[in-house]
Amino acid sequence: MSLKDLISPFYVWQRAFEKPYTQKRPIEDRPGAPRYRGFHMNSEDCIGCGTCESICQNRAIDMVPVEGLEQRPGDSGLRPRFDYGRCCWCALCVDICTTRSLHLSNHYAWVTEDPDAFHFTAGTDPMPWNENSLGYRRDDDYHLLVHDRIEMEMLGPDESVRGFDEVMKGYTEEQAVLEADRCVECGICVATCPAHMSVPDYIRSVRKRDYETGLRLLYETNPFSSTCGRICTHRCETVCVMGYQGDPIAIRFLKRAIVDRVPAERYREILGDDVSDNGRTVGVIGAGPGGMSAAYYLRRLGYGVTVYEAQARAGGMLRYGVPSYRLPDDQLDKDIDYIRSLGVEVRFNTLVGRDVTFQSLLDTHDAVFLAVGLNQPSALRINGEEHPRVLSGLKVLDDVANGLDPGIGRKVAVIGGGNVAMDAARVSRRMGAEVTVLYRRRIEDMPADPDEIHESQAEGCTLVAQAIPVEIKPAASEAQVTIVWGEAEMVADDKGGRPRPVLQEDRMHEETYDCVIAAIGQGGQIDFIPSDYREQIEFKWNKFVPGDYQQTGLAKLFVGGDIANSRADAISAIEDGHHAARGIHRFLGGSADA
Amino acid sequence: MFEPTPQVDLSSGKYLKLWQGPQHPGITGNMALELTTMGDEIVDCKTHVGYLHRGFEKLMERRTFIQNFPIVCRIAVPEPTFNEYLYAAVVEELTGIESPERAEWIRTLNLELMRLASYLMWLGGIGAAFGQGTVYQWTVTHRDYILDLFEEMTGARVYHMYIVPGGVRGRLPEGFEERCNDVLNRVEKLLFDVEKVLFNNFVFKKRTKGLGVIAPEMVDQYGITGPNQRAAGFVRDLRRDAPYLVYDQLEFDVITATESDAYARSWVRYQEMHQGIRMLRQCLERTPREGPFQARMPNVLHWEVPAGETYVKAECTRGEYGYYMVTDGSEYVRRVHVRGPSYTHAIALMEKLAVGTNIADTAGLMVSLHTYPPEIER
Amino acid sequence: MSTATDLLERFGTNYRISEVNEQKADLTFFKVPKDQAVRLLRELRDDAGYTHLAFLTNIDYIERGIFTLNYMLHNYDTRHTLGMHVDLDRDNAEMESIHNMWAQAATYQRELREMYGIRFPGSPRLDDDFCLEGWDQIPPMRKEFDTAAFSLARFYSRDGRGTEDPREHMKQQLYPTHTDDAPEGGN
Amino acid sequence: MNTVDEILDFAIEREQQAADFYSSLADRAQSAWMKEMLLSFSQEEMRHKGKLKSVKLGDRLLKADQHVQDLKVSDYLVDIEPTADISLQDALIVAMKREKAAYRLYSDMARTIDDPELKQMFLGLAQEEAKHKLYFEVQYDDQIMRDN
Repeated sequence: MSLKDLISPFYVWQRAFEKPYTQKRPIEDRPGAPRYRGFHMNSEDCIGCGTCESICQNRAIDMVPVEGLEQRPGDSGLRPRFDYGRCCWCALCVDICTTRSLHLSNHYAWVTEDPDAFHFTAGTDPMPWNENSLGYRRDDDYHLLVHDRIEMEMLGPDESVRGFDEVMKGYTEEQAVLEADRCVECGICVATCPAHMSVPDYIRSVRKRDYETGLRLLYETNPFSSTCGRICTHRCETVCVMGYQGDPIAIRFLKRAIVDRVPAERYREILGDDVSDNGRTVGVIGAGPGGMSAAYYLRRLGYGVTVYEAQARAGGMLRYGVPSYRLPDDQLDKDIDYIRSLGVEVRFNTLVGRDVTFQSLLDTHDAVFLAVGLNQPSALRINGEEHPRVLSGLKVLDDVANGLDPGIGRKVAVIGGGNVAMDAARVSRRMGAEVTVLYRRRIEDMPADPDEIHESQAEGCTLVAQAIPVEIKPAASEAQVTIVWGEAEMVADDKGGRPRPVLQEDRMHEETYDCVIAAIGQGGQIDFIPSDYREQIEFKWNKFVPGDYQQTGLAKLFVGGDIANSRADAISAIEDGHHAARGIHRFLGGSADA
Repeated sequence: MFEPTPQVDLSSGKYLKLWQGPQHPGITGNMALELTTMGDEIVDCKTHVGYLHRGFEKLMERRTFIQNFPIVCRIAVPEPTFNEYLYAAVVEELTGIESPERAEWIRTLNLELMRLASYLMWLGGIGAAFGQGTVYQWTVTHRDYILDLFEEMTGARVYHMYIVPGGVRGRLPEGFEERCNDVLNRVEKLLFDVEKVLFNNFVFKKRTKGLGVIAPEMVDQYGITGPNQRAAGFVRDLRRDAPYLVYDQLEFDVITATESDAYARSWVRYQEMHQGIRMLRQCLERTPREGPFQARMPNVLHWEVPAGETYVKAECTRGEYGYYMVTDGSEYVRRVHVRGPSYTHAIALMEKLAVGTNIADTAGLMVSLHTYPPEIER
Repeated sequence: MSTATDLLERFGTNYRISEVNEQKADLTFFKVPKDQAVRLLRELRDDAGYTHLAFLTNIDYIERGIFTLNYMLHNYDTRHTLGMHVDLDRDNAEMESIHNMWAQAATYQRELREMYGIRFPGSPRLDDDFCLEGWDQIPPMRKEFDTAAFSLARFYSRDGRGTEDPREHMKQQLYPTHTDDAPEGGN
Repeated sequence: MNTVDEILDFAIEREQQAADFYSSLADRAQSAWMKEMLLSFSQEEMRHKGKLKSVKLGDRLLKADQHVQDLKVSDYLVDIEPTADISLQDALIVAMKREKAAYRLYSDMARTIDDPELKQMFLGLAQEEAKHKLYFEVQYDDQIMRDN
């Protein structure tokens, strides 16, 4: 010990003259740091996917309905409610939020006498911090989810245009697992899928590489899984929560990833479909996706099913309207053959009304399911359309599907913007033609799948948007035809419909082609139904309006598919078939639990 | 090695059973010492824990890998960051994820800032334990300045939840460097003050010199690590011996002493604070301002970590802090064991060192070992 | 790293060493039978420089009916760590005590006794409560102990809690007749 | 037609004729859904008639200052001869063209007349017909030109 040690501590007195450290809370306000993790806020972007609830390690979050907030496709109508008796302010819910609607404010002090006030729905309950602009937000460069879709190998446009080989190669197992891994399993998509497939569940089975479970899940609602895994309109992906900050999950292709890995021979064993006869029969009109789907589920319930098909092969529009580079024949056959293998009888080349009467079907069967689809191409109804070089898109695709030469020539104009138009264009490219697509509206208005639009462009089709055909004229050569079209301006529809094109008469064009392929839409044909019966059935415009379970006013008749819904896609037809099968089963005295 | 409890006859009137704790000044968390005294001399000491047992290791077996990240920080209240780092590191090793360089620098900055904050709190504790309450007020205030920095960097003052498997949760805020340097300067100034009023204080010297001497041969027998070990003359520091993060790129000295008493241990820690400030200044200068701070992660909601096991350790203020993890390929961990240095320092070592000291010095002895009860119980 | 391999080979003549896993350059795991474990520990400590017992813990493999003890040893000279595994019968878990080799081992053994029910005969204060004063359930770290069920049975939940699954909620609201439990009488 | 009432009576009569046209077509239609469709067209015309009647009674005014969008859908479509097996597409074309003809008629009359009050009335009627045409054009756009 030294003298220094004795004196040194008195140094402390120097501090007595310094400003004190203490802050006068609450007299002086001290806001939290700009990143402070304070109380929860939720913006209107929330869609109630519940991913915050899934990640919360404290189970502090409940998803609850909010008064005045309606559920709709893509929004569950639920909102997260926070229990501050459990919350630890880790903000994982903010990090994982798929829409980035959830934030924490920098508000950290709140006094109230009511302990239940600390149990509130963020964003919708009036909390004092709702207008705070500071607080914890996920950094742009920090992610707990994978936002980019795993790319699928596909034929390059140079290669794809040379033949009818399937363009999309399908995921490898590793790719599929990685893509499936991106899914947050919220299930928002299930409501939007027309067939309400168990999307999160089968995606999980891909992730777990459990394809048998996957196949069983697919077949619960969709016996056209190989087909839909390729050409489904994938409405589910439009609401996929992963789409808010990145790419939606490739739900369609993950379905394909399952069926691609299960050989057809094993279907029966895996699905364990029991087909003991219950002694009753159902007639199905049309072997398209709707009819065959109904046939499958009816057969599983023990009904004897006879399908009446006008064409020589089953599949309907999938067979004759979808080219093989999108849906190879053998893949469609895989689905259809399995359904037939359960004992579903398909009578080919049997047109109801010509080869067999509608009445006889009603007499023979306990119920009838009608899904004849839309197979009558709409006419252009412009002058000169009867020119022999004006072809129908459906006819061209039909010919190609049947191995016939549609005789399109080297320079082709396609009119329309739907999938039929895109397919007609791409088929024409494959036959070596130079293709121009004329469409009345904008490219973003095209009803065709975006993939189809992009691929057709990549393959060298020229898309001319806002082009309205007004007249067809003979050309100098008989093998050619001239089309007159005018440019269109888009005008808004004040009643809320899609924008409408209006012809600009001062901007007209004329061009000569080897042929014009019209693909502007289709209608249905049900003249085979006797008029007495028709009186009992409700129609709207050119479609059936079925009641619950797809039943019509003619009690024995159930309808579905393109002719009975406005969506006009395969998956909706498949669901109609499934739903009708349940309805028929109920109608015939069974339970709806099928 | 193991010394049996002396058999004392309490009814003889010579002995007194005295409970110190579970509330201790100078100790973070609750723990009790059951002292048997004769006069004011301690003849036996038993450490009692269990006041803070929250079953973290069990909780972690029932949560997914990302869900564990917010709870690990709670294992050591004054030093949550080491848990965050080690948890992240152990998961990264088992998954093969590599955190980017920028994140490694930010993590180092975090850990050293945490070390400084933790030492400041300890410094207050050791001062208070020997009657120097003013030191406690100074240092805890300065710790708060560091907590302000944590608040703006991580969004929270104590449970930062900032170091996440794969990297860190965000970039450094604008102007952080300047404010951090300012705080470092203030702390440095404070340290010189503390040296004058505490380490040069004859009362403090008199009471701590010769108190709780750890003989060198005890070090491995008792599993002693950190400053307690270095004060006994061992030049062992994981930051130098098994460098993690960016410690191999930082200049610092491993501080040692030879007396191995309470004063030597305190002096080692005091000097390590200066080394910490030195490292922090290097970090502030060299932390990359650009580039990713998080590795590409899988979807954490159903994150399956491949089967395996490993042990990752780091030099925390108290010594070897480590995470041992066994995984089985599922979305849940099979087993996590958290190795905290207080486990042996506060029980086996304290029970040994307390014997022969007097009642007034037990709190100071305890603080000189620098123990955190929550990391014992986990 | 060759030091670990060499070392284990050296001991391999006298000990039944298996499942060697070189996790990283400075960390190797291996397994040794229960009856040889403490003898090997002593040899590692006294002859091979593994003087530091970092910790001792246990892993529950309930599906295989075993506990696996892990003794984590460190050699300060080579800076190498060894994890020694010893399998115990889960239903009759007992292990030789090492409280005489490392002072802190008694605490670990006491904790393992409390948390897993493993007996270490001779270990001081083995049956004293460690963390769990007044515990009346099975040792809680055993996998069969269900913490969620325990807290549900012991504590009450806050009123007004309750959650909806988004998918199920949308199903009930948007397409009830498409569910398998659709109400009867839809027609 | 020299008075407002006379003009309105003429217009009301025309709407009745249109309604009769669709209902007689509906009677002959083979397809049940076309029958229903044509009846709905007929009802649409009856609604127009009702509206004009209330104008005549002074219950509402006919405005002529509104801009009605002309989608020009029907301009280049071929003329259709209504038959018993008329399709939806053709029925809509017929309807559009009829409304367009009516619009032309009133517009022409408004041009040739000098009396400002009567002129205003014809312009108002022309606008009404333009609205009817727009209705059918939108239906054609939505139902027939789905893919175009």
